[in-house]
Amino acid sequence: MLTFTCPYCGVHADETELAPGGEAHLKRFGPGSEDEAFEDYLFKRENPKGMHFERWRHAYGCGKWFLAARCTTTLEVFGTYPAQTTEPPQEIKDKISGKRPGWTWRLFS
Amino acid sequence: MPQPVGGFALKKRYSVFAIAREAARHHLGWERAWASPAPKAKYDAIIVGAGGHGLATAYYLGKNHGVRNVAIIEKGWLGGGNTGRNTTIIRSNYLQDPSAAIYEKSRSLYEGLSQDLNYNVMFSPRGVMMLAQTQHEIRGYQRTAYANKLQGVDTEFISPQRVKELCPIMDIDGPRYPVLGALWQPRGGTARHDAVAWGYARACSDMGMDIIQQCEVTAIHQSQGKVTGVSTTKGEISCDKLGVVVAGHSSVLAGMAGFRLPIESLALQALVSEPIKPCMDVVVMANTVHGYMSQSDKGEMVIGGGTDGFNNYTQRGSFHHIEETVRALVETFPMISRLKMLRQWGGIVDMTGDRSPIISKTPVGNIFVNCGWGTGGFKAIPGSGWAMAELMAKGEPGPLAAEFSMDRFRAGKFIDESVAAGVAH
Amino acid sequence: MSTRLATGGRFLDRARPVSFDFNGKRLRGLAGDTIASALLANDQMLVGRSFKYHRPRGVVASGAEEPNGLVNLGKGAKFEPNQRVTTTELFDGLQAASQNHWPSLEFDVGAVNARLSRFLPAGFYYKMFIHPRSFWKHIYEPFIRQSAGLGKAPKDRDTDTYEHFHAHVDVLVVGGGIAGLAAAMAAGQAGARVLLIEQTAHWGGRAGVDQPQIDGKPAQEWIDETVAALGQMPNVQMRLRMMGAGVYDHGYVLAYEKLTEHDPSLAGPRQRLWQVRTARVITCTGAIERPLSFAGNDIPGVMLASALRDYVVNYATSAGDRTVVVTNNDDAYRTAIALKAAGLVVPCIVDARPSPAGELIQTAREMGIRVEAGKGIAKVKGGKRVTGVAICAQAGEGAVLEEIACDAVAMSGGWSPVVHLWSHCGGKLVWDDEKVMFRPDAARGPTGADGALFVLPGGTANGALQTADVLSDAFAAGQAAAQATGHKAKGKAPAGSDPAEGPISPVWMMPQGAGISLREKMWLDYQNDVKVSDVQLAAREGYESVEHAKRYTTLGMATDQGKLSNINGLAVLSDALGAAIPNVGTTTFRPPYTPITLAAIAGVAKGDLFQPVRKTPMHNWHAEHGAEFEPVGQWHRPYAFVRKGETTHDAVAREVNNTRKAMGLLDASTLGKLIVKGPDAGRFLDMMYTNMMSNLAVGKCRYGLMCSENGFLMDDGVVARIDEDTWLCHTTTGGADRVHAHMEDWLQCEWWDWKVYVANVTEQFAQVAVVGPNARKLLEKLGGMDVSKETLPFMQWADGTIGGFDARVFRISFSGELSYEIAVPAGQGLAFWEALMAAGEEFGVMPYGTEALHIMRAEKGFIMIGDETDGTIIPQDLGLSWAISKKKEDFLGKRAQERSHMTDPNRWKLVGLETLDGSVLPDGAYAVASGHNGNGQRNTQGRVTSTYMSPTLGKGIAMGLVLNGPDRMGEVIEFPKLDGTAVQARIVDQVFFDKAGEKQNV
Amino acid sequence: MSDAISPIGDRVTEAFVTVRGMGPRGMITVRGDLSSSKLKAVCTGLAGVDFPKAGHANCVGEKGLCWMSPDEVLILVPYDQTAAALKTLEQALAGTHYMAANVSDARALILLEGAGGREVLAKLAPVDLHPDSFGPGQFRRTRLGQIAAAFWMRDSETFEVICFRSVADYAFDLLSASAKEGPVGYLVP
Ligand SMILES: Cc1cc2nc3c(=O)[nH]c(=O)nc-3n(C[C@H](O)[C@H](O)[C@H](O)COP(=O)(O)OP(=O)(O)OC[C@H]3O[C@@H](n4cnc5c(N)ncnc54)[C@H](O)[C@@H]3O)c2cc1C
Ligand SMILES: NC(=O)c1ccc[n+]([C@@H]2O[C@H](COP(=O)([O-])OP(=O)(O)OC[C@H]3O[C@@H](n4cnc5c(N)ncnc54)[C@H](O)[C@@H]3O)[C@@H](O)[C@H]2O)c1
Ligand SMILES: Cc1cc2nc3c(=O)[nH]c(=O)nc-3n(C[C@H](O)[C@H](O)[C@H](O)COP(=O)(O)O)c2cc1C
Ligand SMILES: [Zn+2]
Repeated sequence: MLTFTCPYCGVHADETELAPGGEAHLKRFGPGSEDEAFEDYLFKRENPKGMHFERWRHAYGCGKWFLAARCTTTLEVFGTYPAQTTEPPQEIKDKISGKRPGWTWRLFS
Repeated sequence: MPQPVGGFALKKRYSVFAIAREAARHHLGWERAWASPAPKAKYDAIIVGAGGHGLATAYYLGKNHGVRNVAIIEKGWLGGGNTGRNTTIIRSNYLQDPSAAIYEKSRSLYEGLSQDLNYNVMFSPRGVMMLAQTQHEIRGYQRTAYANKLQGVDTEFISPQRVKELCPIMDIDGPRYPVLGALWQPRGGTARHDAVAWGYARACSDMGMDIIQQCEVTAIHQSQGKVTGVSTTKGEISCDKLGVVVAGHSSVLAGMAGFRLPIESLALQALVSEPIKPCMDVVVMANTVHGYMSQSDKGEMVIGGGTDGFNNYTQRGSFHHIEETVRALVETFPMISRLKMLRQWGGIVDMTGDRSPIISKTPVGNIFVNCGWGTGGFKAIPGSGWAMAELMAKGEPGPLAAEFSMDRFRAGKFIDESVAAGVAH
Repeated sequence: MSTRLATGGRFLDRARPVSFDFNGKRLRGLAGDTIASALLANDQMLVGRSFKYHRPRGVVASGAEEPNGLVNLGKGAKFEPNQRVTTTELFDGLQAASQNHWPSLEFDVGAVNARLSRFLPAGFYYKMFIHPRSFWKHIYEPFIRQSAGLGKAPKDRDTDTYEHFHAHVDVLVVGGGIAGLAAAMAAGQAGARVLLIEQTAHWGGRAGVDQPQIDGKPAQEWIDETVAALGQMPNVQMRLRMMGAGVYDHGYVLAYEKLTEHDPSLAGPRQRLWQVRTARVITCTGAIERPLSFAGNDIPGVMLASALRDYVVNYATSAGDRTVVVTNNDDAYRTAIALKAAGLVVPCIVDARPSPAGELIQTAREMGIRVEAGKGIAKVKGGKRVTGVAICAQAGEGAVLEEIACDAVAMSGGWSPVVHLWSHCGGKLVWDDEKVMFRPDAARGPTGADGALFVLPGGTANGALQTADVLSDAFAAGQAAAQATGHKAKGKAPAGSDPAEGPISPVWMMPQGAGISLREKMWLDYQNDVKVSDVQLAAREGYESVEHAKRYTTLGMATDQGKLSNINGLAVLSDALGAAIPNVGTTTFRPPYTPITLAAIAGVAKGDLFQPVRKTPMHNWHAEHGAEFEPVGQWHRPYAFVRKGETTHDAVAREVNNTRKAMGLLDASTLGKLIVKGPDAGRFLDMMYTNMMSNLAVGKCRYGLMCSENGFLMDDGVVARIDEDTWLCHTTTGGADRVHAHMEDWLQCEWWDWKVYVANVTEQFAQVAVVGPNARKLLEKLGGMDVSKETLPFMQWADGTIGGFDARVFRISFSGELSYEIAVPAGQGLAFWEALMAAGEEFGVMPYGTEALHIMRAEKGFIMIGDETDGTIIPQDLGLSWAISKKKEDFLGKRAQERSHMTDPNRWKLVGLETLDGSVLPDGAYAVASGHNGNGQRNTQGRVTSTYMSPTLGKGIAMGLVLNGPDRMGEVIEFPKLDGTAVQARIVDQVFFDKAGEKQNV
Repeated sequence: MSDAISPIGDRVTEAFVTVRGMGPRGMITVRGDLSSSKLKAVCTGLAGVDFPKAGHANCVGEKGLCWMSPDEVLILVPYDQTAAALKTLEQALAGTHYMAANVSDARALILLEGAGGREVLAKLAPVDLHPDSFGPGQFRRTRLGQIAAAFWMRDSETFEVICFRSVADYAFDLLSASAKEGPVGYLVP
């Protein structure tokens, strides 16, 4: 039963107030893109055993989508941040590095 | 039956006579069901993952294709993944042709599996019903019934009265979602999940295959685009072919081989009640309200529901899914209200983009994957093993596996079962 | 014999006798009894039968760990199987019956299994019942199933109520023994918000029985003072009869409170399920005593030493007159001392250790109790009740040295900390060789959302056994938890003292060298009948992992979840494997700690509150006018308005005919209504819909299709342009929330720099479709705005008033008739509907439901999301290419629709279907093609998506997807039915009625 | 024009907490830049209260402002003043990027009267309702059982709860059932 702090309204929300939204930082590929790129974007997932970046919506609250850095084996949350970004904030990356030196996720590390 | 191969003697057969004989000497004479050997330096084929699918793959590699220099490598204890923690529903009333084909093959193999393996897997064809509780579900299940007819799957759309006869403890007149009918597969049922893994393991061991437990694959080696072997916690092992059959860990193994899969690992939970005297002789799935239930041969009500929505490798889930499932079933079966939940647990299921499995070649030569069975692959174990063994042995899929290749995602050629208003267990 | 003692009993109220029923016998007990203590007081030692062999079973324990004492409790709606007698408080009129026997507890036919037990070792069924195959279903399995289960299945509907409660605390302390009290005190004094819960009806735990000294006073005094002091703290809450059931990730704890079942005179819910969010959990859950494995240790009268002591001290109940104590540790001497002090006979303490020498041993000896050191029990004598024990040297093979007559045996194999809650979320254990126990490994505990340890064990639950250690450990845990939640630790730990104890010695089998025939009589799991020999068999057969051994033997899988048997079982397993205990490890601890009712999990959500029903403003009117409702999502929509004497089918036909001939009203309030506004709204909608929406003129409407990014059709509806930067999008009934979320998703996560706001105003409006040739007449009669063809042509909308109601009128049609959809504020919906009905009477108005709606749209060949689509259909399949803008570079789904399978010319396409005989095609039927595929399945070439008996045309009409369908007009294809016959149908145009659209464009 | 009917009407459940269905209330959802002084001014002008900070509501009588999200505020006014208020908004904000929608009829309002209101809600919402954590002035959007809802405290003994109109009966029945089951004795002594 996860909890996250919504970065928009500050509510420490219960999982039952949230809607999960899968992997974060997907880059959209539209018409004209390569088959492979499009397939990757729609289906291929990091699904890591360890550090992950994912989307949640504060569905029963302020209605905003936010992103979270969470470990899929310990369920530790390293931080949440607004969805209007293409990259996790440095502060969160640093926090992860402090505890999981050498981590990588897609292009981030 | 497995044939003895050079140097390997068939194990003593299990039978009532064997039991009687052993009883006389206090059961001190039983031999090991499977050996626990150290890994050899090289095998013709390595299967990663000694779940039902991995073991069945090995078994049919030996039985159907004569490939017996095989190791099955398991990071924990064999059968300890989803095979050892599922709600054991077996049915084949799927809508789409490729699904119906492989699940029906599987179901029919289950019918003779105890004899085939000389291990009682307690396949119980007690009948599975999927309740229709909305007009939409009626239509979906009727469509499935028509499809099944042409696919050679024996199903029937039955009336609420017949539902009540088959399952008297159900409240078919519930105020919220009265039962409007059901898709009934009389030869669906359940099996003893652990026994399926153990029976296959015993038969594989009997063929001279090595089941290596407590041994985790940590790297996959390749040369010139082809697999050459694996690193494990028990050392390096070479192989000509590699079958990756690790369910929830498929993405991890694919990562080792350098490719990604259209898979997400999610927790799926189940629970059992305390055991009570037999009161329910069929398996019931109620998809509108999200719950399914059967009674085990020991008397517990075995209950399951939906998956969590986030990636998770912990074998624990969120309680609100249990709450939702239990709520649904108390409403459907009011008499279970005062029964108690004895134990709840979770498993890591591997969900694909279209919720159908993958039995496929991969970007790396001689690496084959079998995964994506998600919430519903227990029923598929024999059929999937059969199809995967064929793929591994021949290097090309046979008709059962053909449609389940992973390039279907690129083409947009999904095998989508959710369309028949069903969840997939 | 077991009996009630004349004096004593901490929990008893001797002034309040109660009477109760056991197996139809009327028995007497006292307020404060549990069923177990009352049964013992009535000399009812035999309480049930075991699962597999139907062995006689007596109470062994005094708490939650009890494996044997399970009863069918209550009658009718209150009936409940498998109720544990040691934790069920007695009340006047209680009815209990023992389980798993026939015809009676004393004479049980099933007991023949015990005689056959030689043939039924662990895993026997995997080896038997294999041949012949057909026997399994009809003979073997029915036989096995007949012997399944313990308690009876309830029959009636539960009439009690249940509820949930959410609590948020800094520190949750589970367990109200002295450890829990000390931990709560530490956290409470520091100022943390604390909740302390105890599963029984009493505070104090074991210390109340053993009475060590705390802070220089008898424990009871300290307990009473501490409970009172905690009760005074505003930041501390304390609750009894509340069990910590499960610890879940991120500090979520499930707790189960029993409110009324111990006292039927109380009102209110029976149980309350607490969902606690806590920063820290302190588990002060104590320890559970382990049985010893000796032959006959399952005979009624063999009990845990601590339990015998509990019954004497708490309930003034003796389990026997002569009790032999058998132990490997000092604590059991307390039982001998307590029994002796109560005037009972303790013929002998059999101690497996060669030279026991603690203070307690001294005391026992001084009291004149005989101590036999280095000895064990070779065998317990008796059948349904202990009659004596044979003792032997512990070191040997069991040669009998002496027989001692007795009617009870008190056994103690040491203590196992209750680590369940610590372990639920991944807390690991460490094996303590000295104390012979698994205890929490502080270095590998469960971590929470912040990565820090969030479960802290305290007291005996953390492996401390001496009172002094228990208190200091728990107090420290309380302080640590308070500090972790931002409070400053205060105060100091209470000081405890009790007699010094000598070391325990591990004893996993008695005697150490017991042969197979003894091992076959040593029970590990009493309920599931798992014996030492079974675990050894599992090891021998290769079921070496502790998890395999568990599943193969069923050890620890019974309703007590192995609270008594697990550690003993794994010790036997490790011995059989020649491995160290910590290398074998334990099985996984899973919630709940003890079983909780499914009803409590469901809470109030049953009957009317099972799920929300969404109602339109006119819902009650519909219900009063014969509506048969259909759930659509959570909405309830009228399927048809059935009149007296009509079938549903008649009603539907009448509604269709009337609407086509005169006029019908449809409650369309459930259709989704989304306002999309902003300078970038047009551009945004161009991405959302396959059509172009940015160029829609103000005042006009356009039918739009919405696809998922995966290319599949997900929703459709009419979009209206309200003003320069505002659009109103209609969605399907089920689609409003989904489409709204979909839009927000894209706006917030992809095009967050676009200036667009979306609002879901679905429920702000009641919407009524006024449909049929007389529609305009009705609106004109009500008056207020010009709804003429000229002013308000097809596919336009206008604001105004109708009959005095503020209305927005859309001229759109889903039926092919002259039709207006009129939105009014929801609060006026009912009044508006009634006004339409009243004014429409002269024009033949009738309400119609969703089925008539479906039929009329099918007659017109309109698609329906969920019928023609199923999540795998693209607009191109449905002949809707006209609604896919060719001009746009991009829209959601466009890229996906370029993939090879989507552009495959062999995709099935939508057509109309007409049976040759006018009958109705079966819904969902497939059209066959010749031959079979590679898997032996019949080839197909199409399927039915919608099919109805058309009341308008008097024949069956259908739509379906057919291979190359649009190119095969007139061709006849065959649809096999389930009964073996087949129907022939001709491929036709999908528009069956008014192809020219003459009726709607008037 | 006929009088608006509130979805719950005047249903009342008397228990340890009184659950009372309320008549219609004017509610306008405003989305826009909440930091804009123009927007703030018109909102505070209409509601007659200060602009609330995140997670808060300022309500006096039938009027008030509730902070819904970083770009959304809910204006409460007497029901019959809604249309006028909307006009005022439109005039004041014309030319800016904003949205104002009348949602008065889309919502239902329920009052919980009595000290135990905290416990009635805590039976249904996963929210910390301890007096130290939630009090007058605060505003919470969350779920009640299986539906979305929001609440704030009119005073220390009164909660105002809003939910969607279509589920008003469910919400009322749920709150009533919780009230009828009696106090828990946890948040309220
Ligand atoms: C709660 C629940 C209920 C379910 N109910 C049903 C049902 O009713 N009916 C149904 O048909 N299906 C059901 N399923 C699904 C079904 O259990 C699975 O689809 C099926 O068991 C998958 O089998 P498998 O052999 O592929 O995977 P598993 O049994 O999970 O085996 C995979 C094995 O791979 C091993 N492994 C992983 N990584 C490595 C590595 N690096 N090295 C070595 N070994 C590794 C794992 O330890 C594991 O043992 C359910 C699943 C769950 C969790
Ligand atoms: N010397 C020994 O061998 C020995 C062994 C055991 C205990 N003791 C003595 O017993 C006392 C133990 O004190 P303690 O407080 O640590 O343990 P305790 O056993 O006295 O108290 C634990 C309490 O927790 C409750 N509990 C357990 N699980 C629970 C759950 N899930 N939910 C709610 N309540 C739950 C139990 O009902 C019990 O009241 C000490 O005085 C200790 O010295 C001594
Ligand atoms: C069909 C089925 C029936 C089960 N019956 C029981 C049971 O009667 N008693 C029990 O303790 N556990 C039962 N379990 C649960 C297992 O004990 C265990 O929780 C599950 O296999 C997952 O393993 P884990 O909890 O060790 O991770 C059952 C599991 C399944 C799949
Ligand atoms: Zn938020």
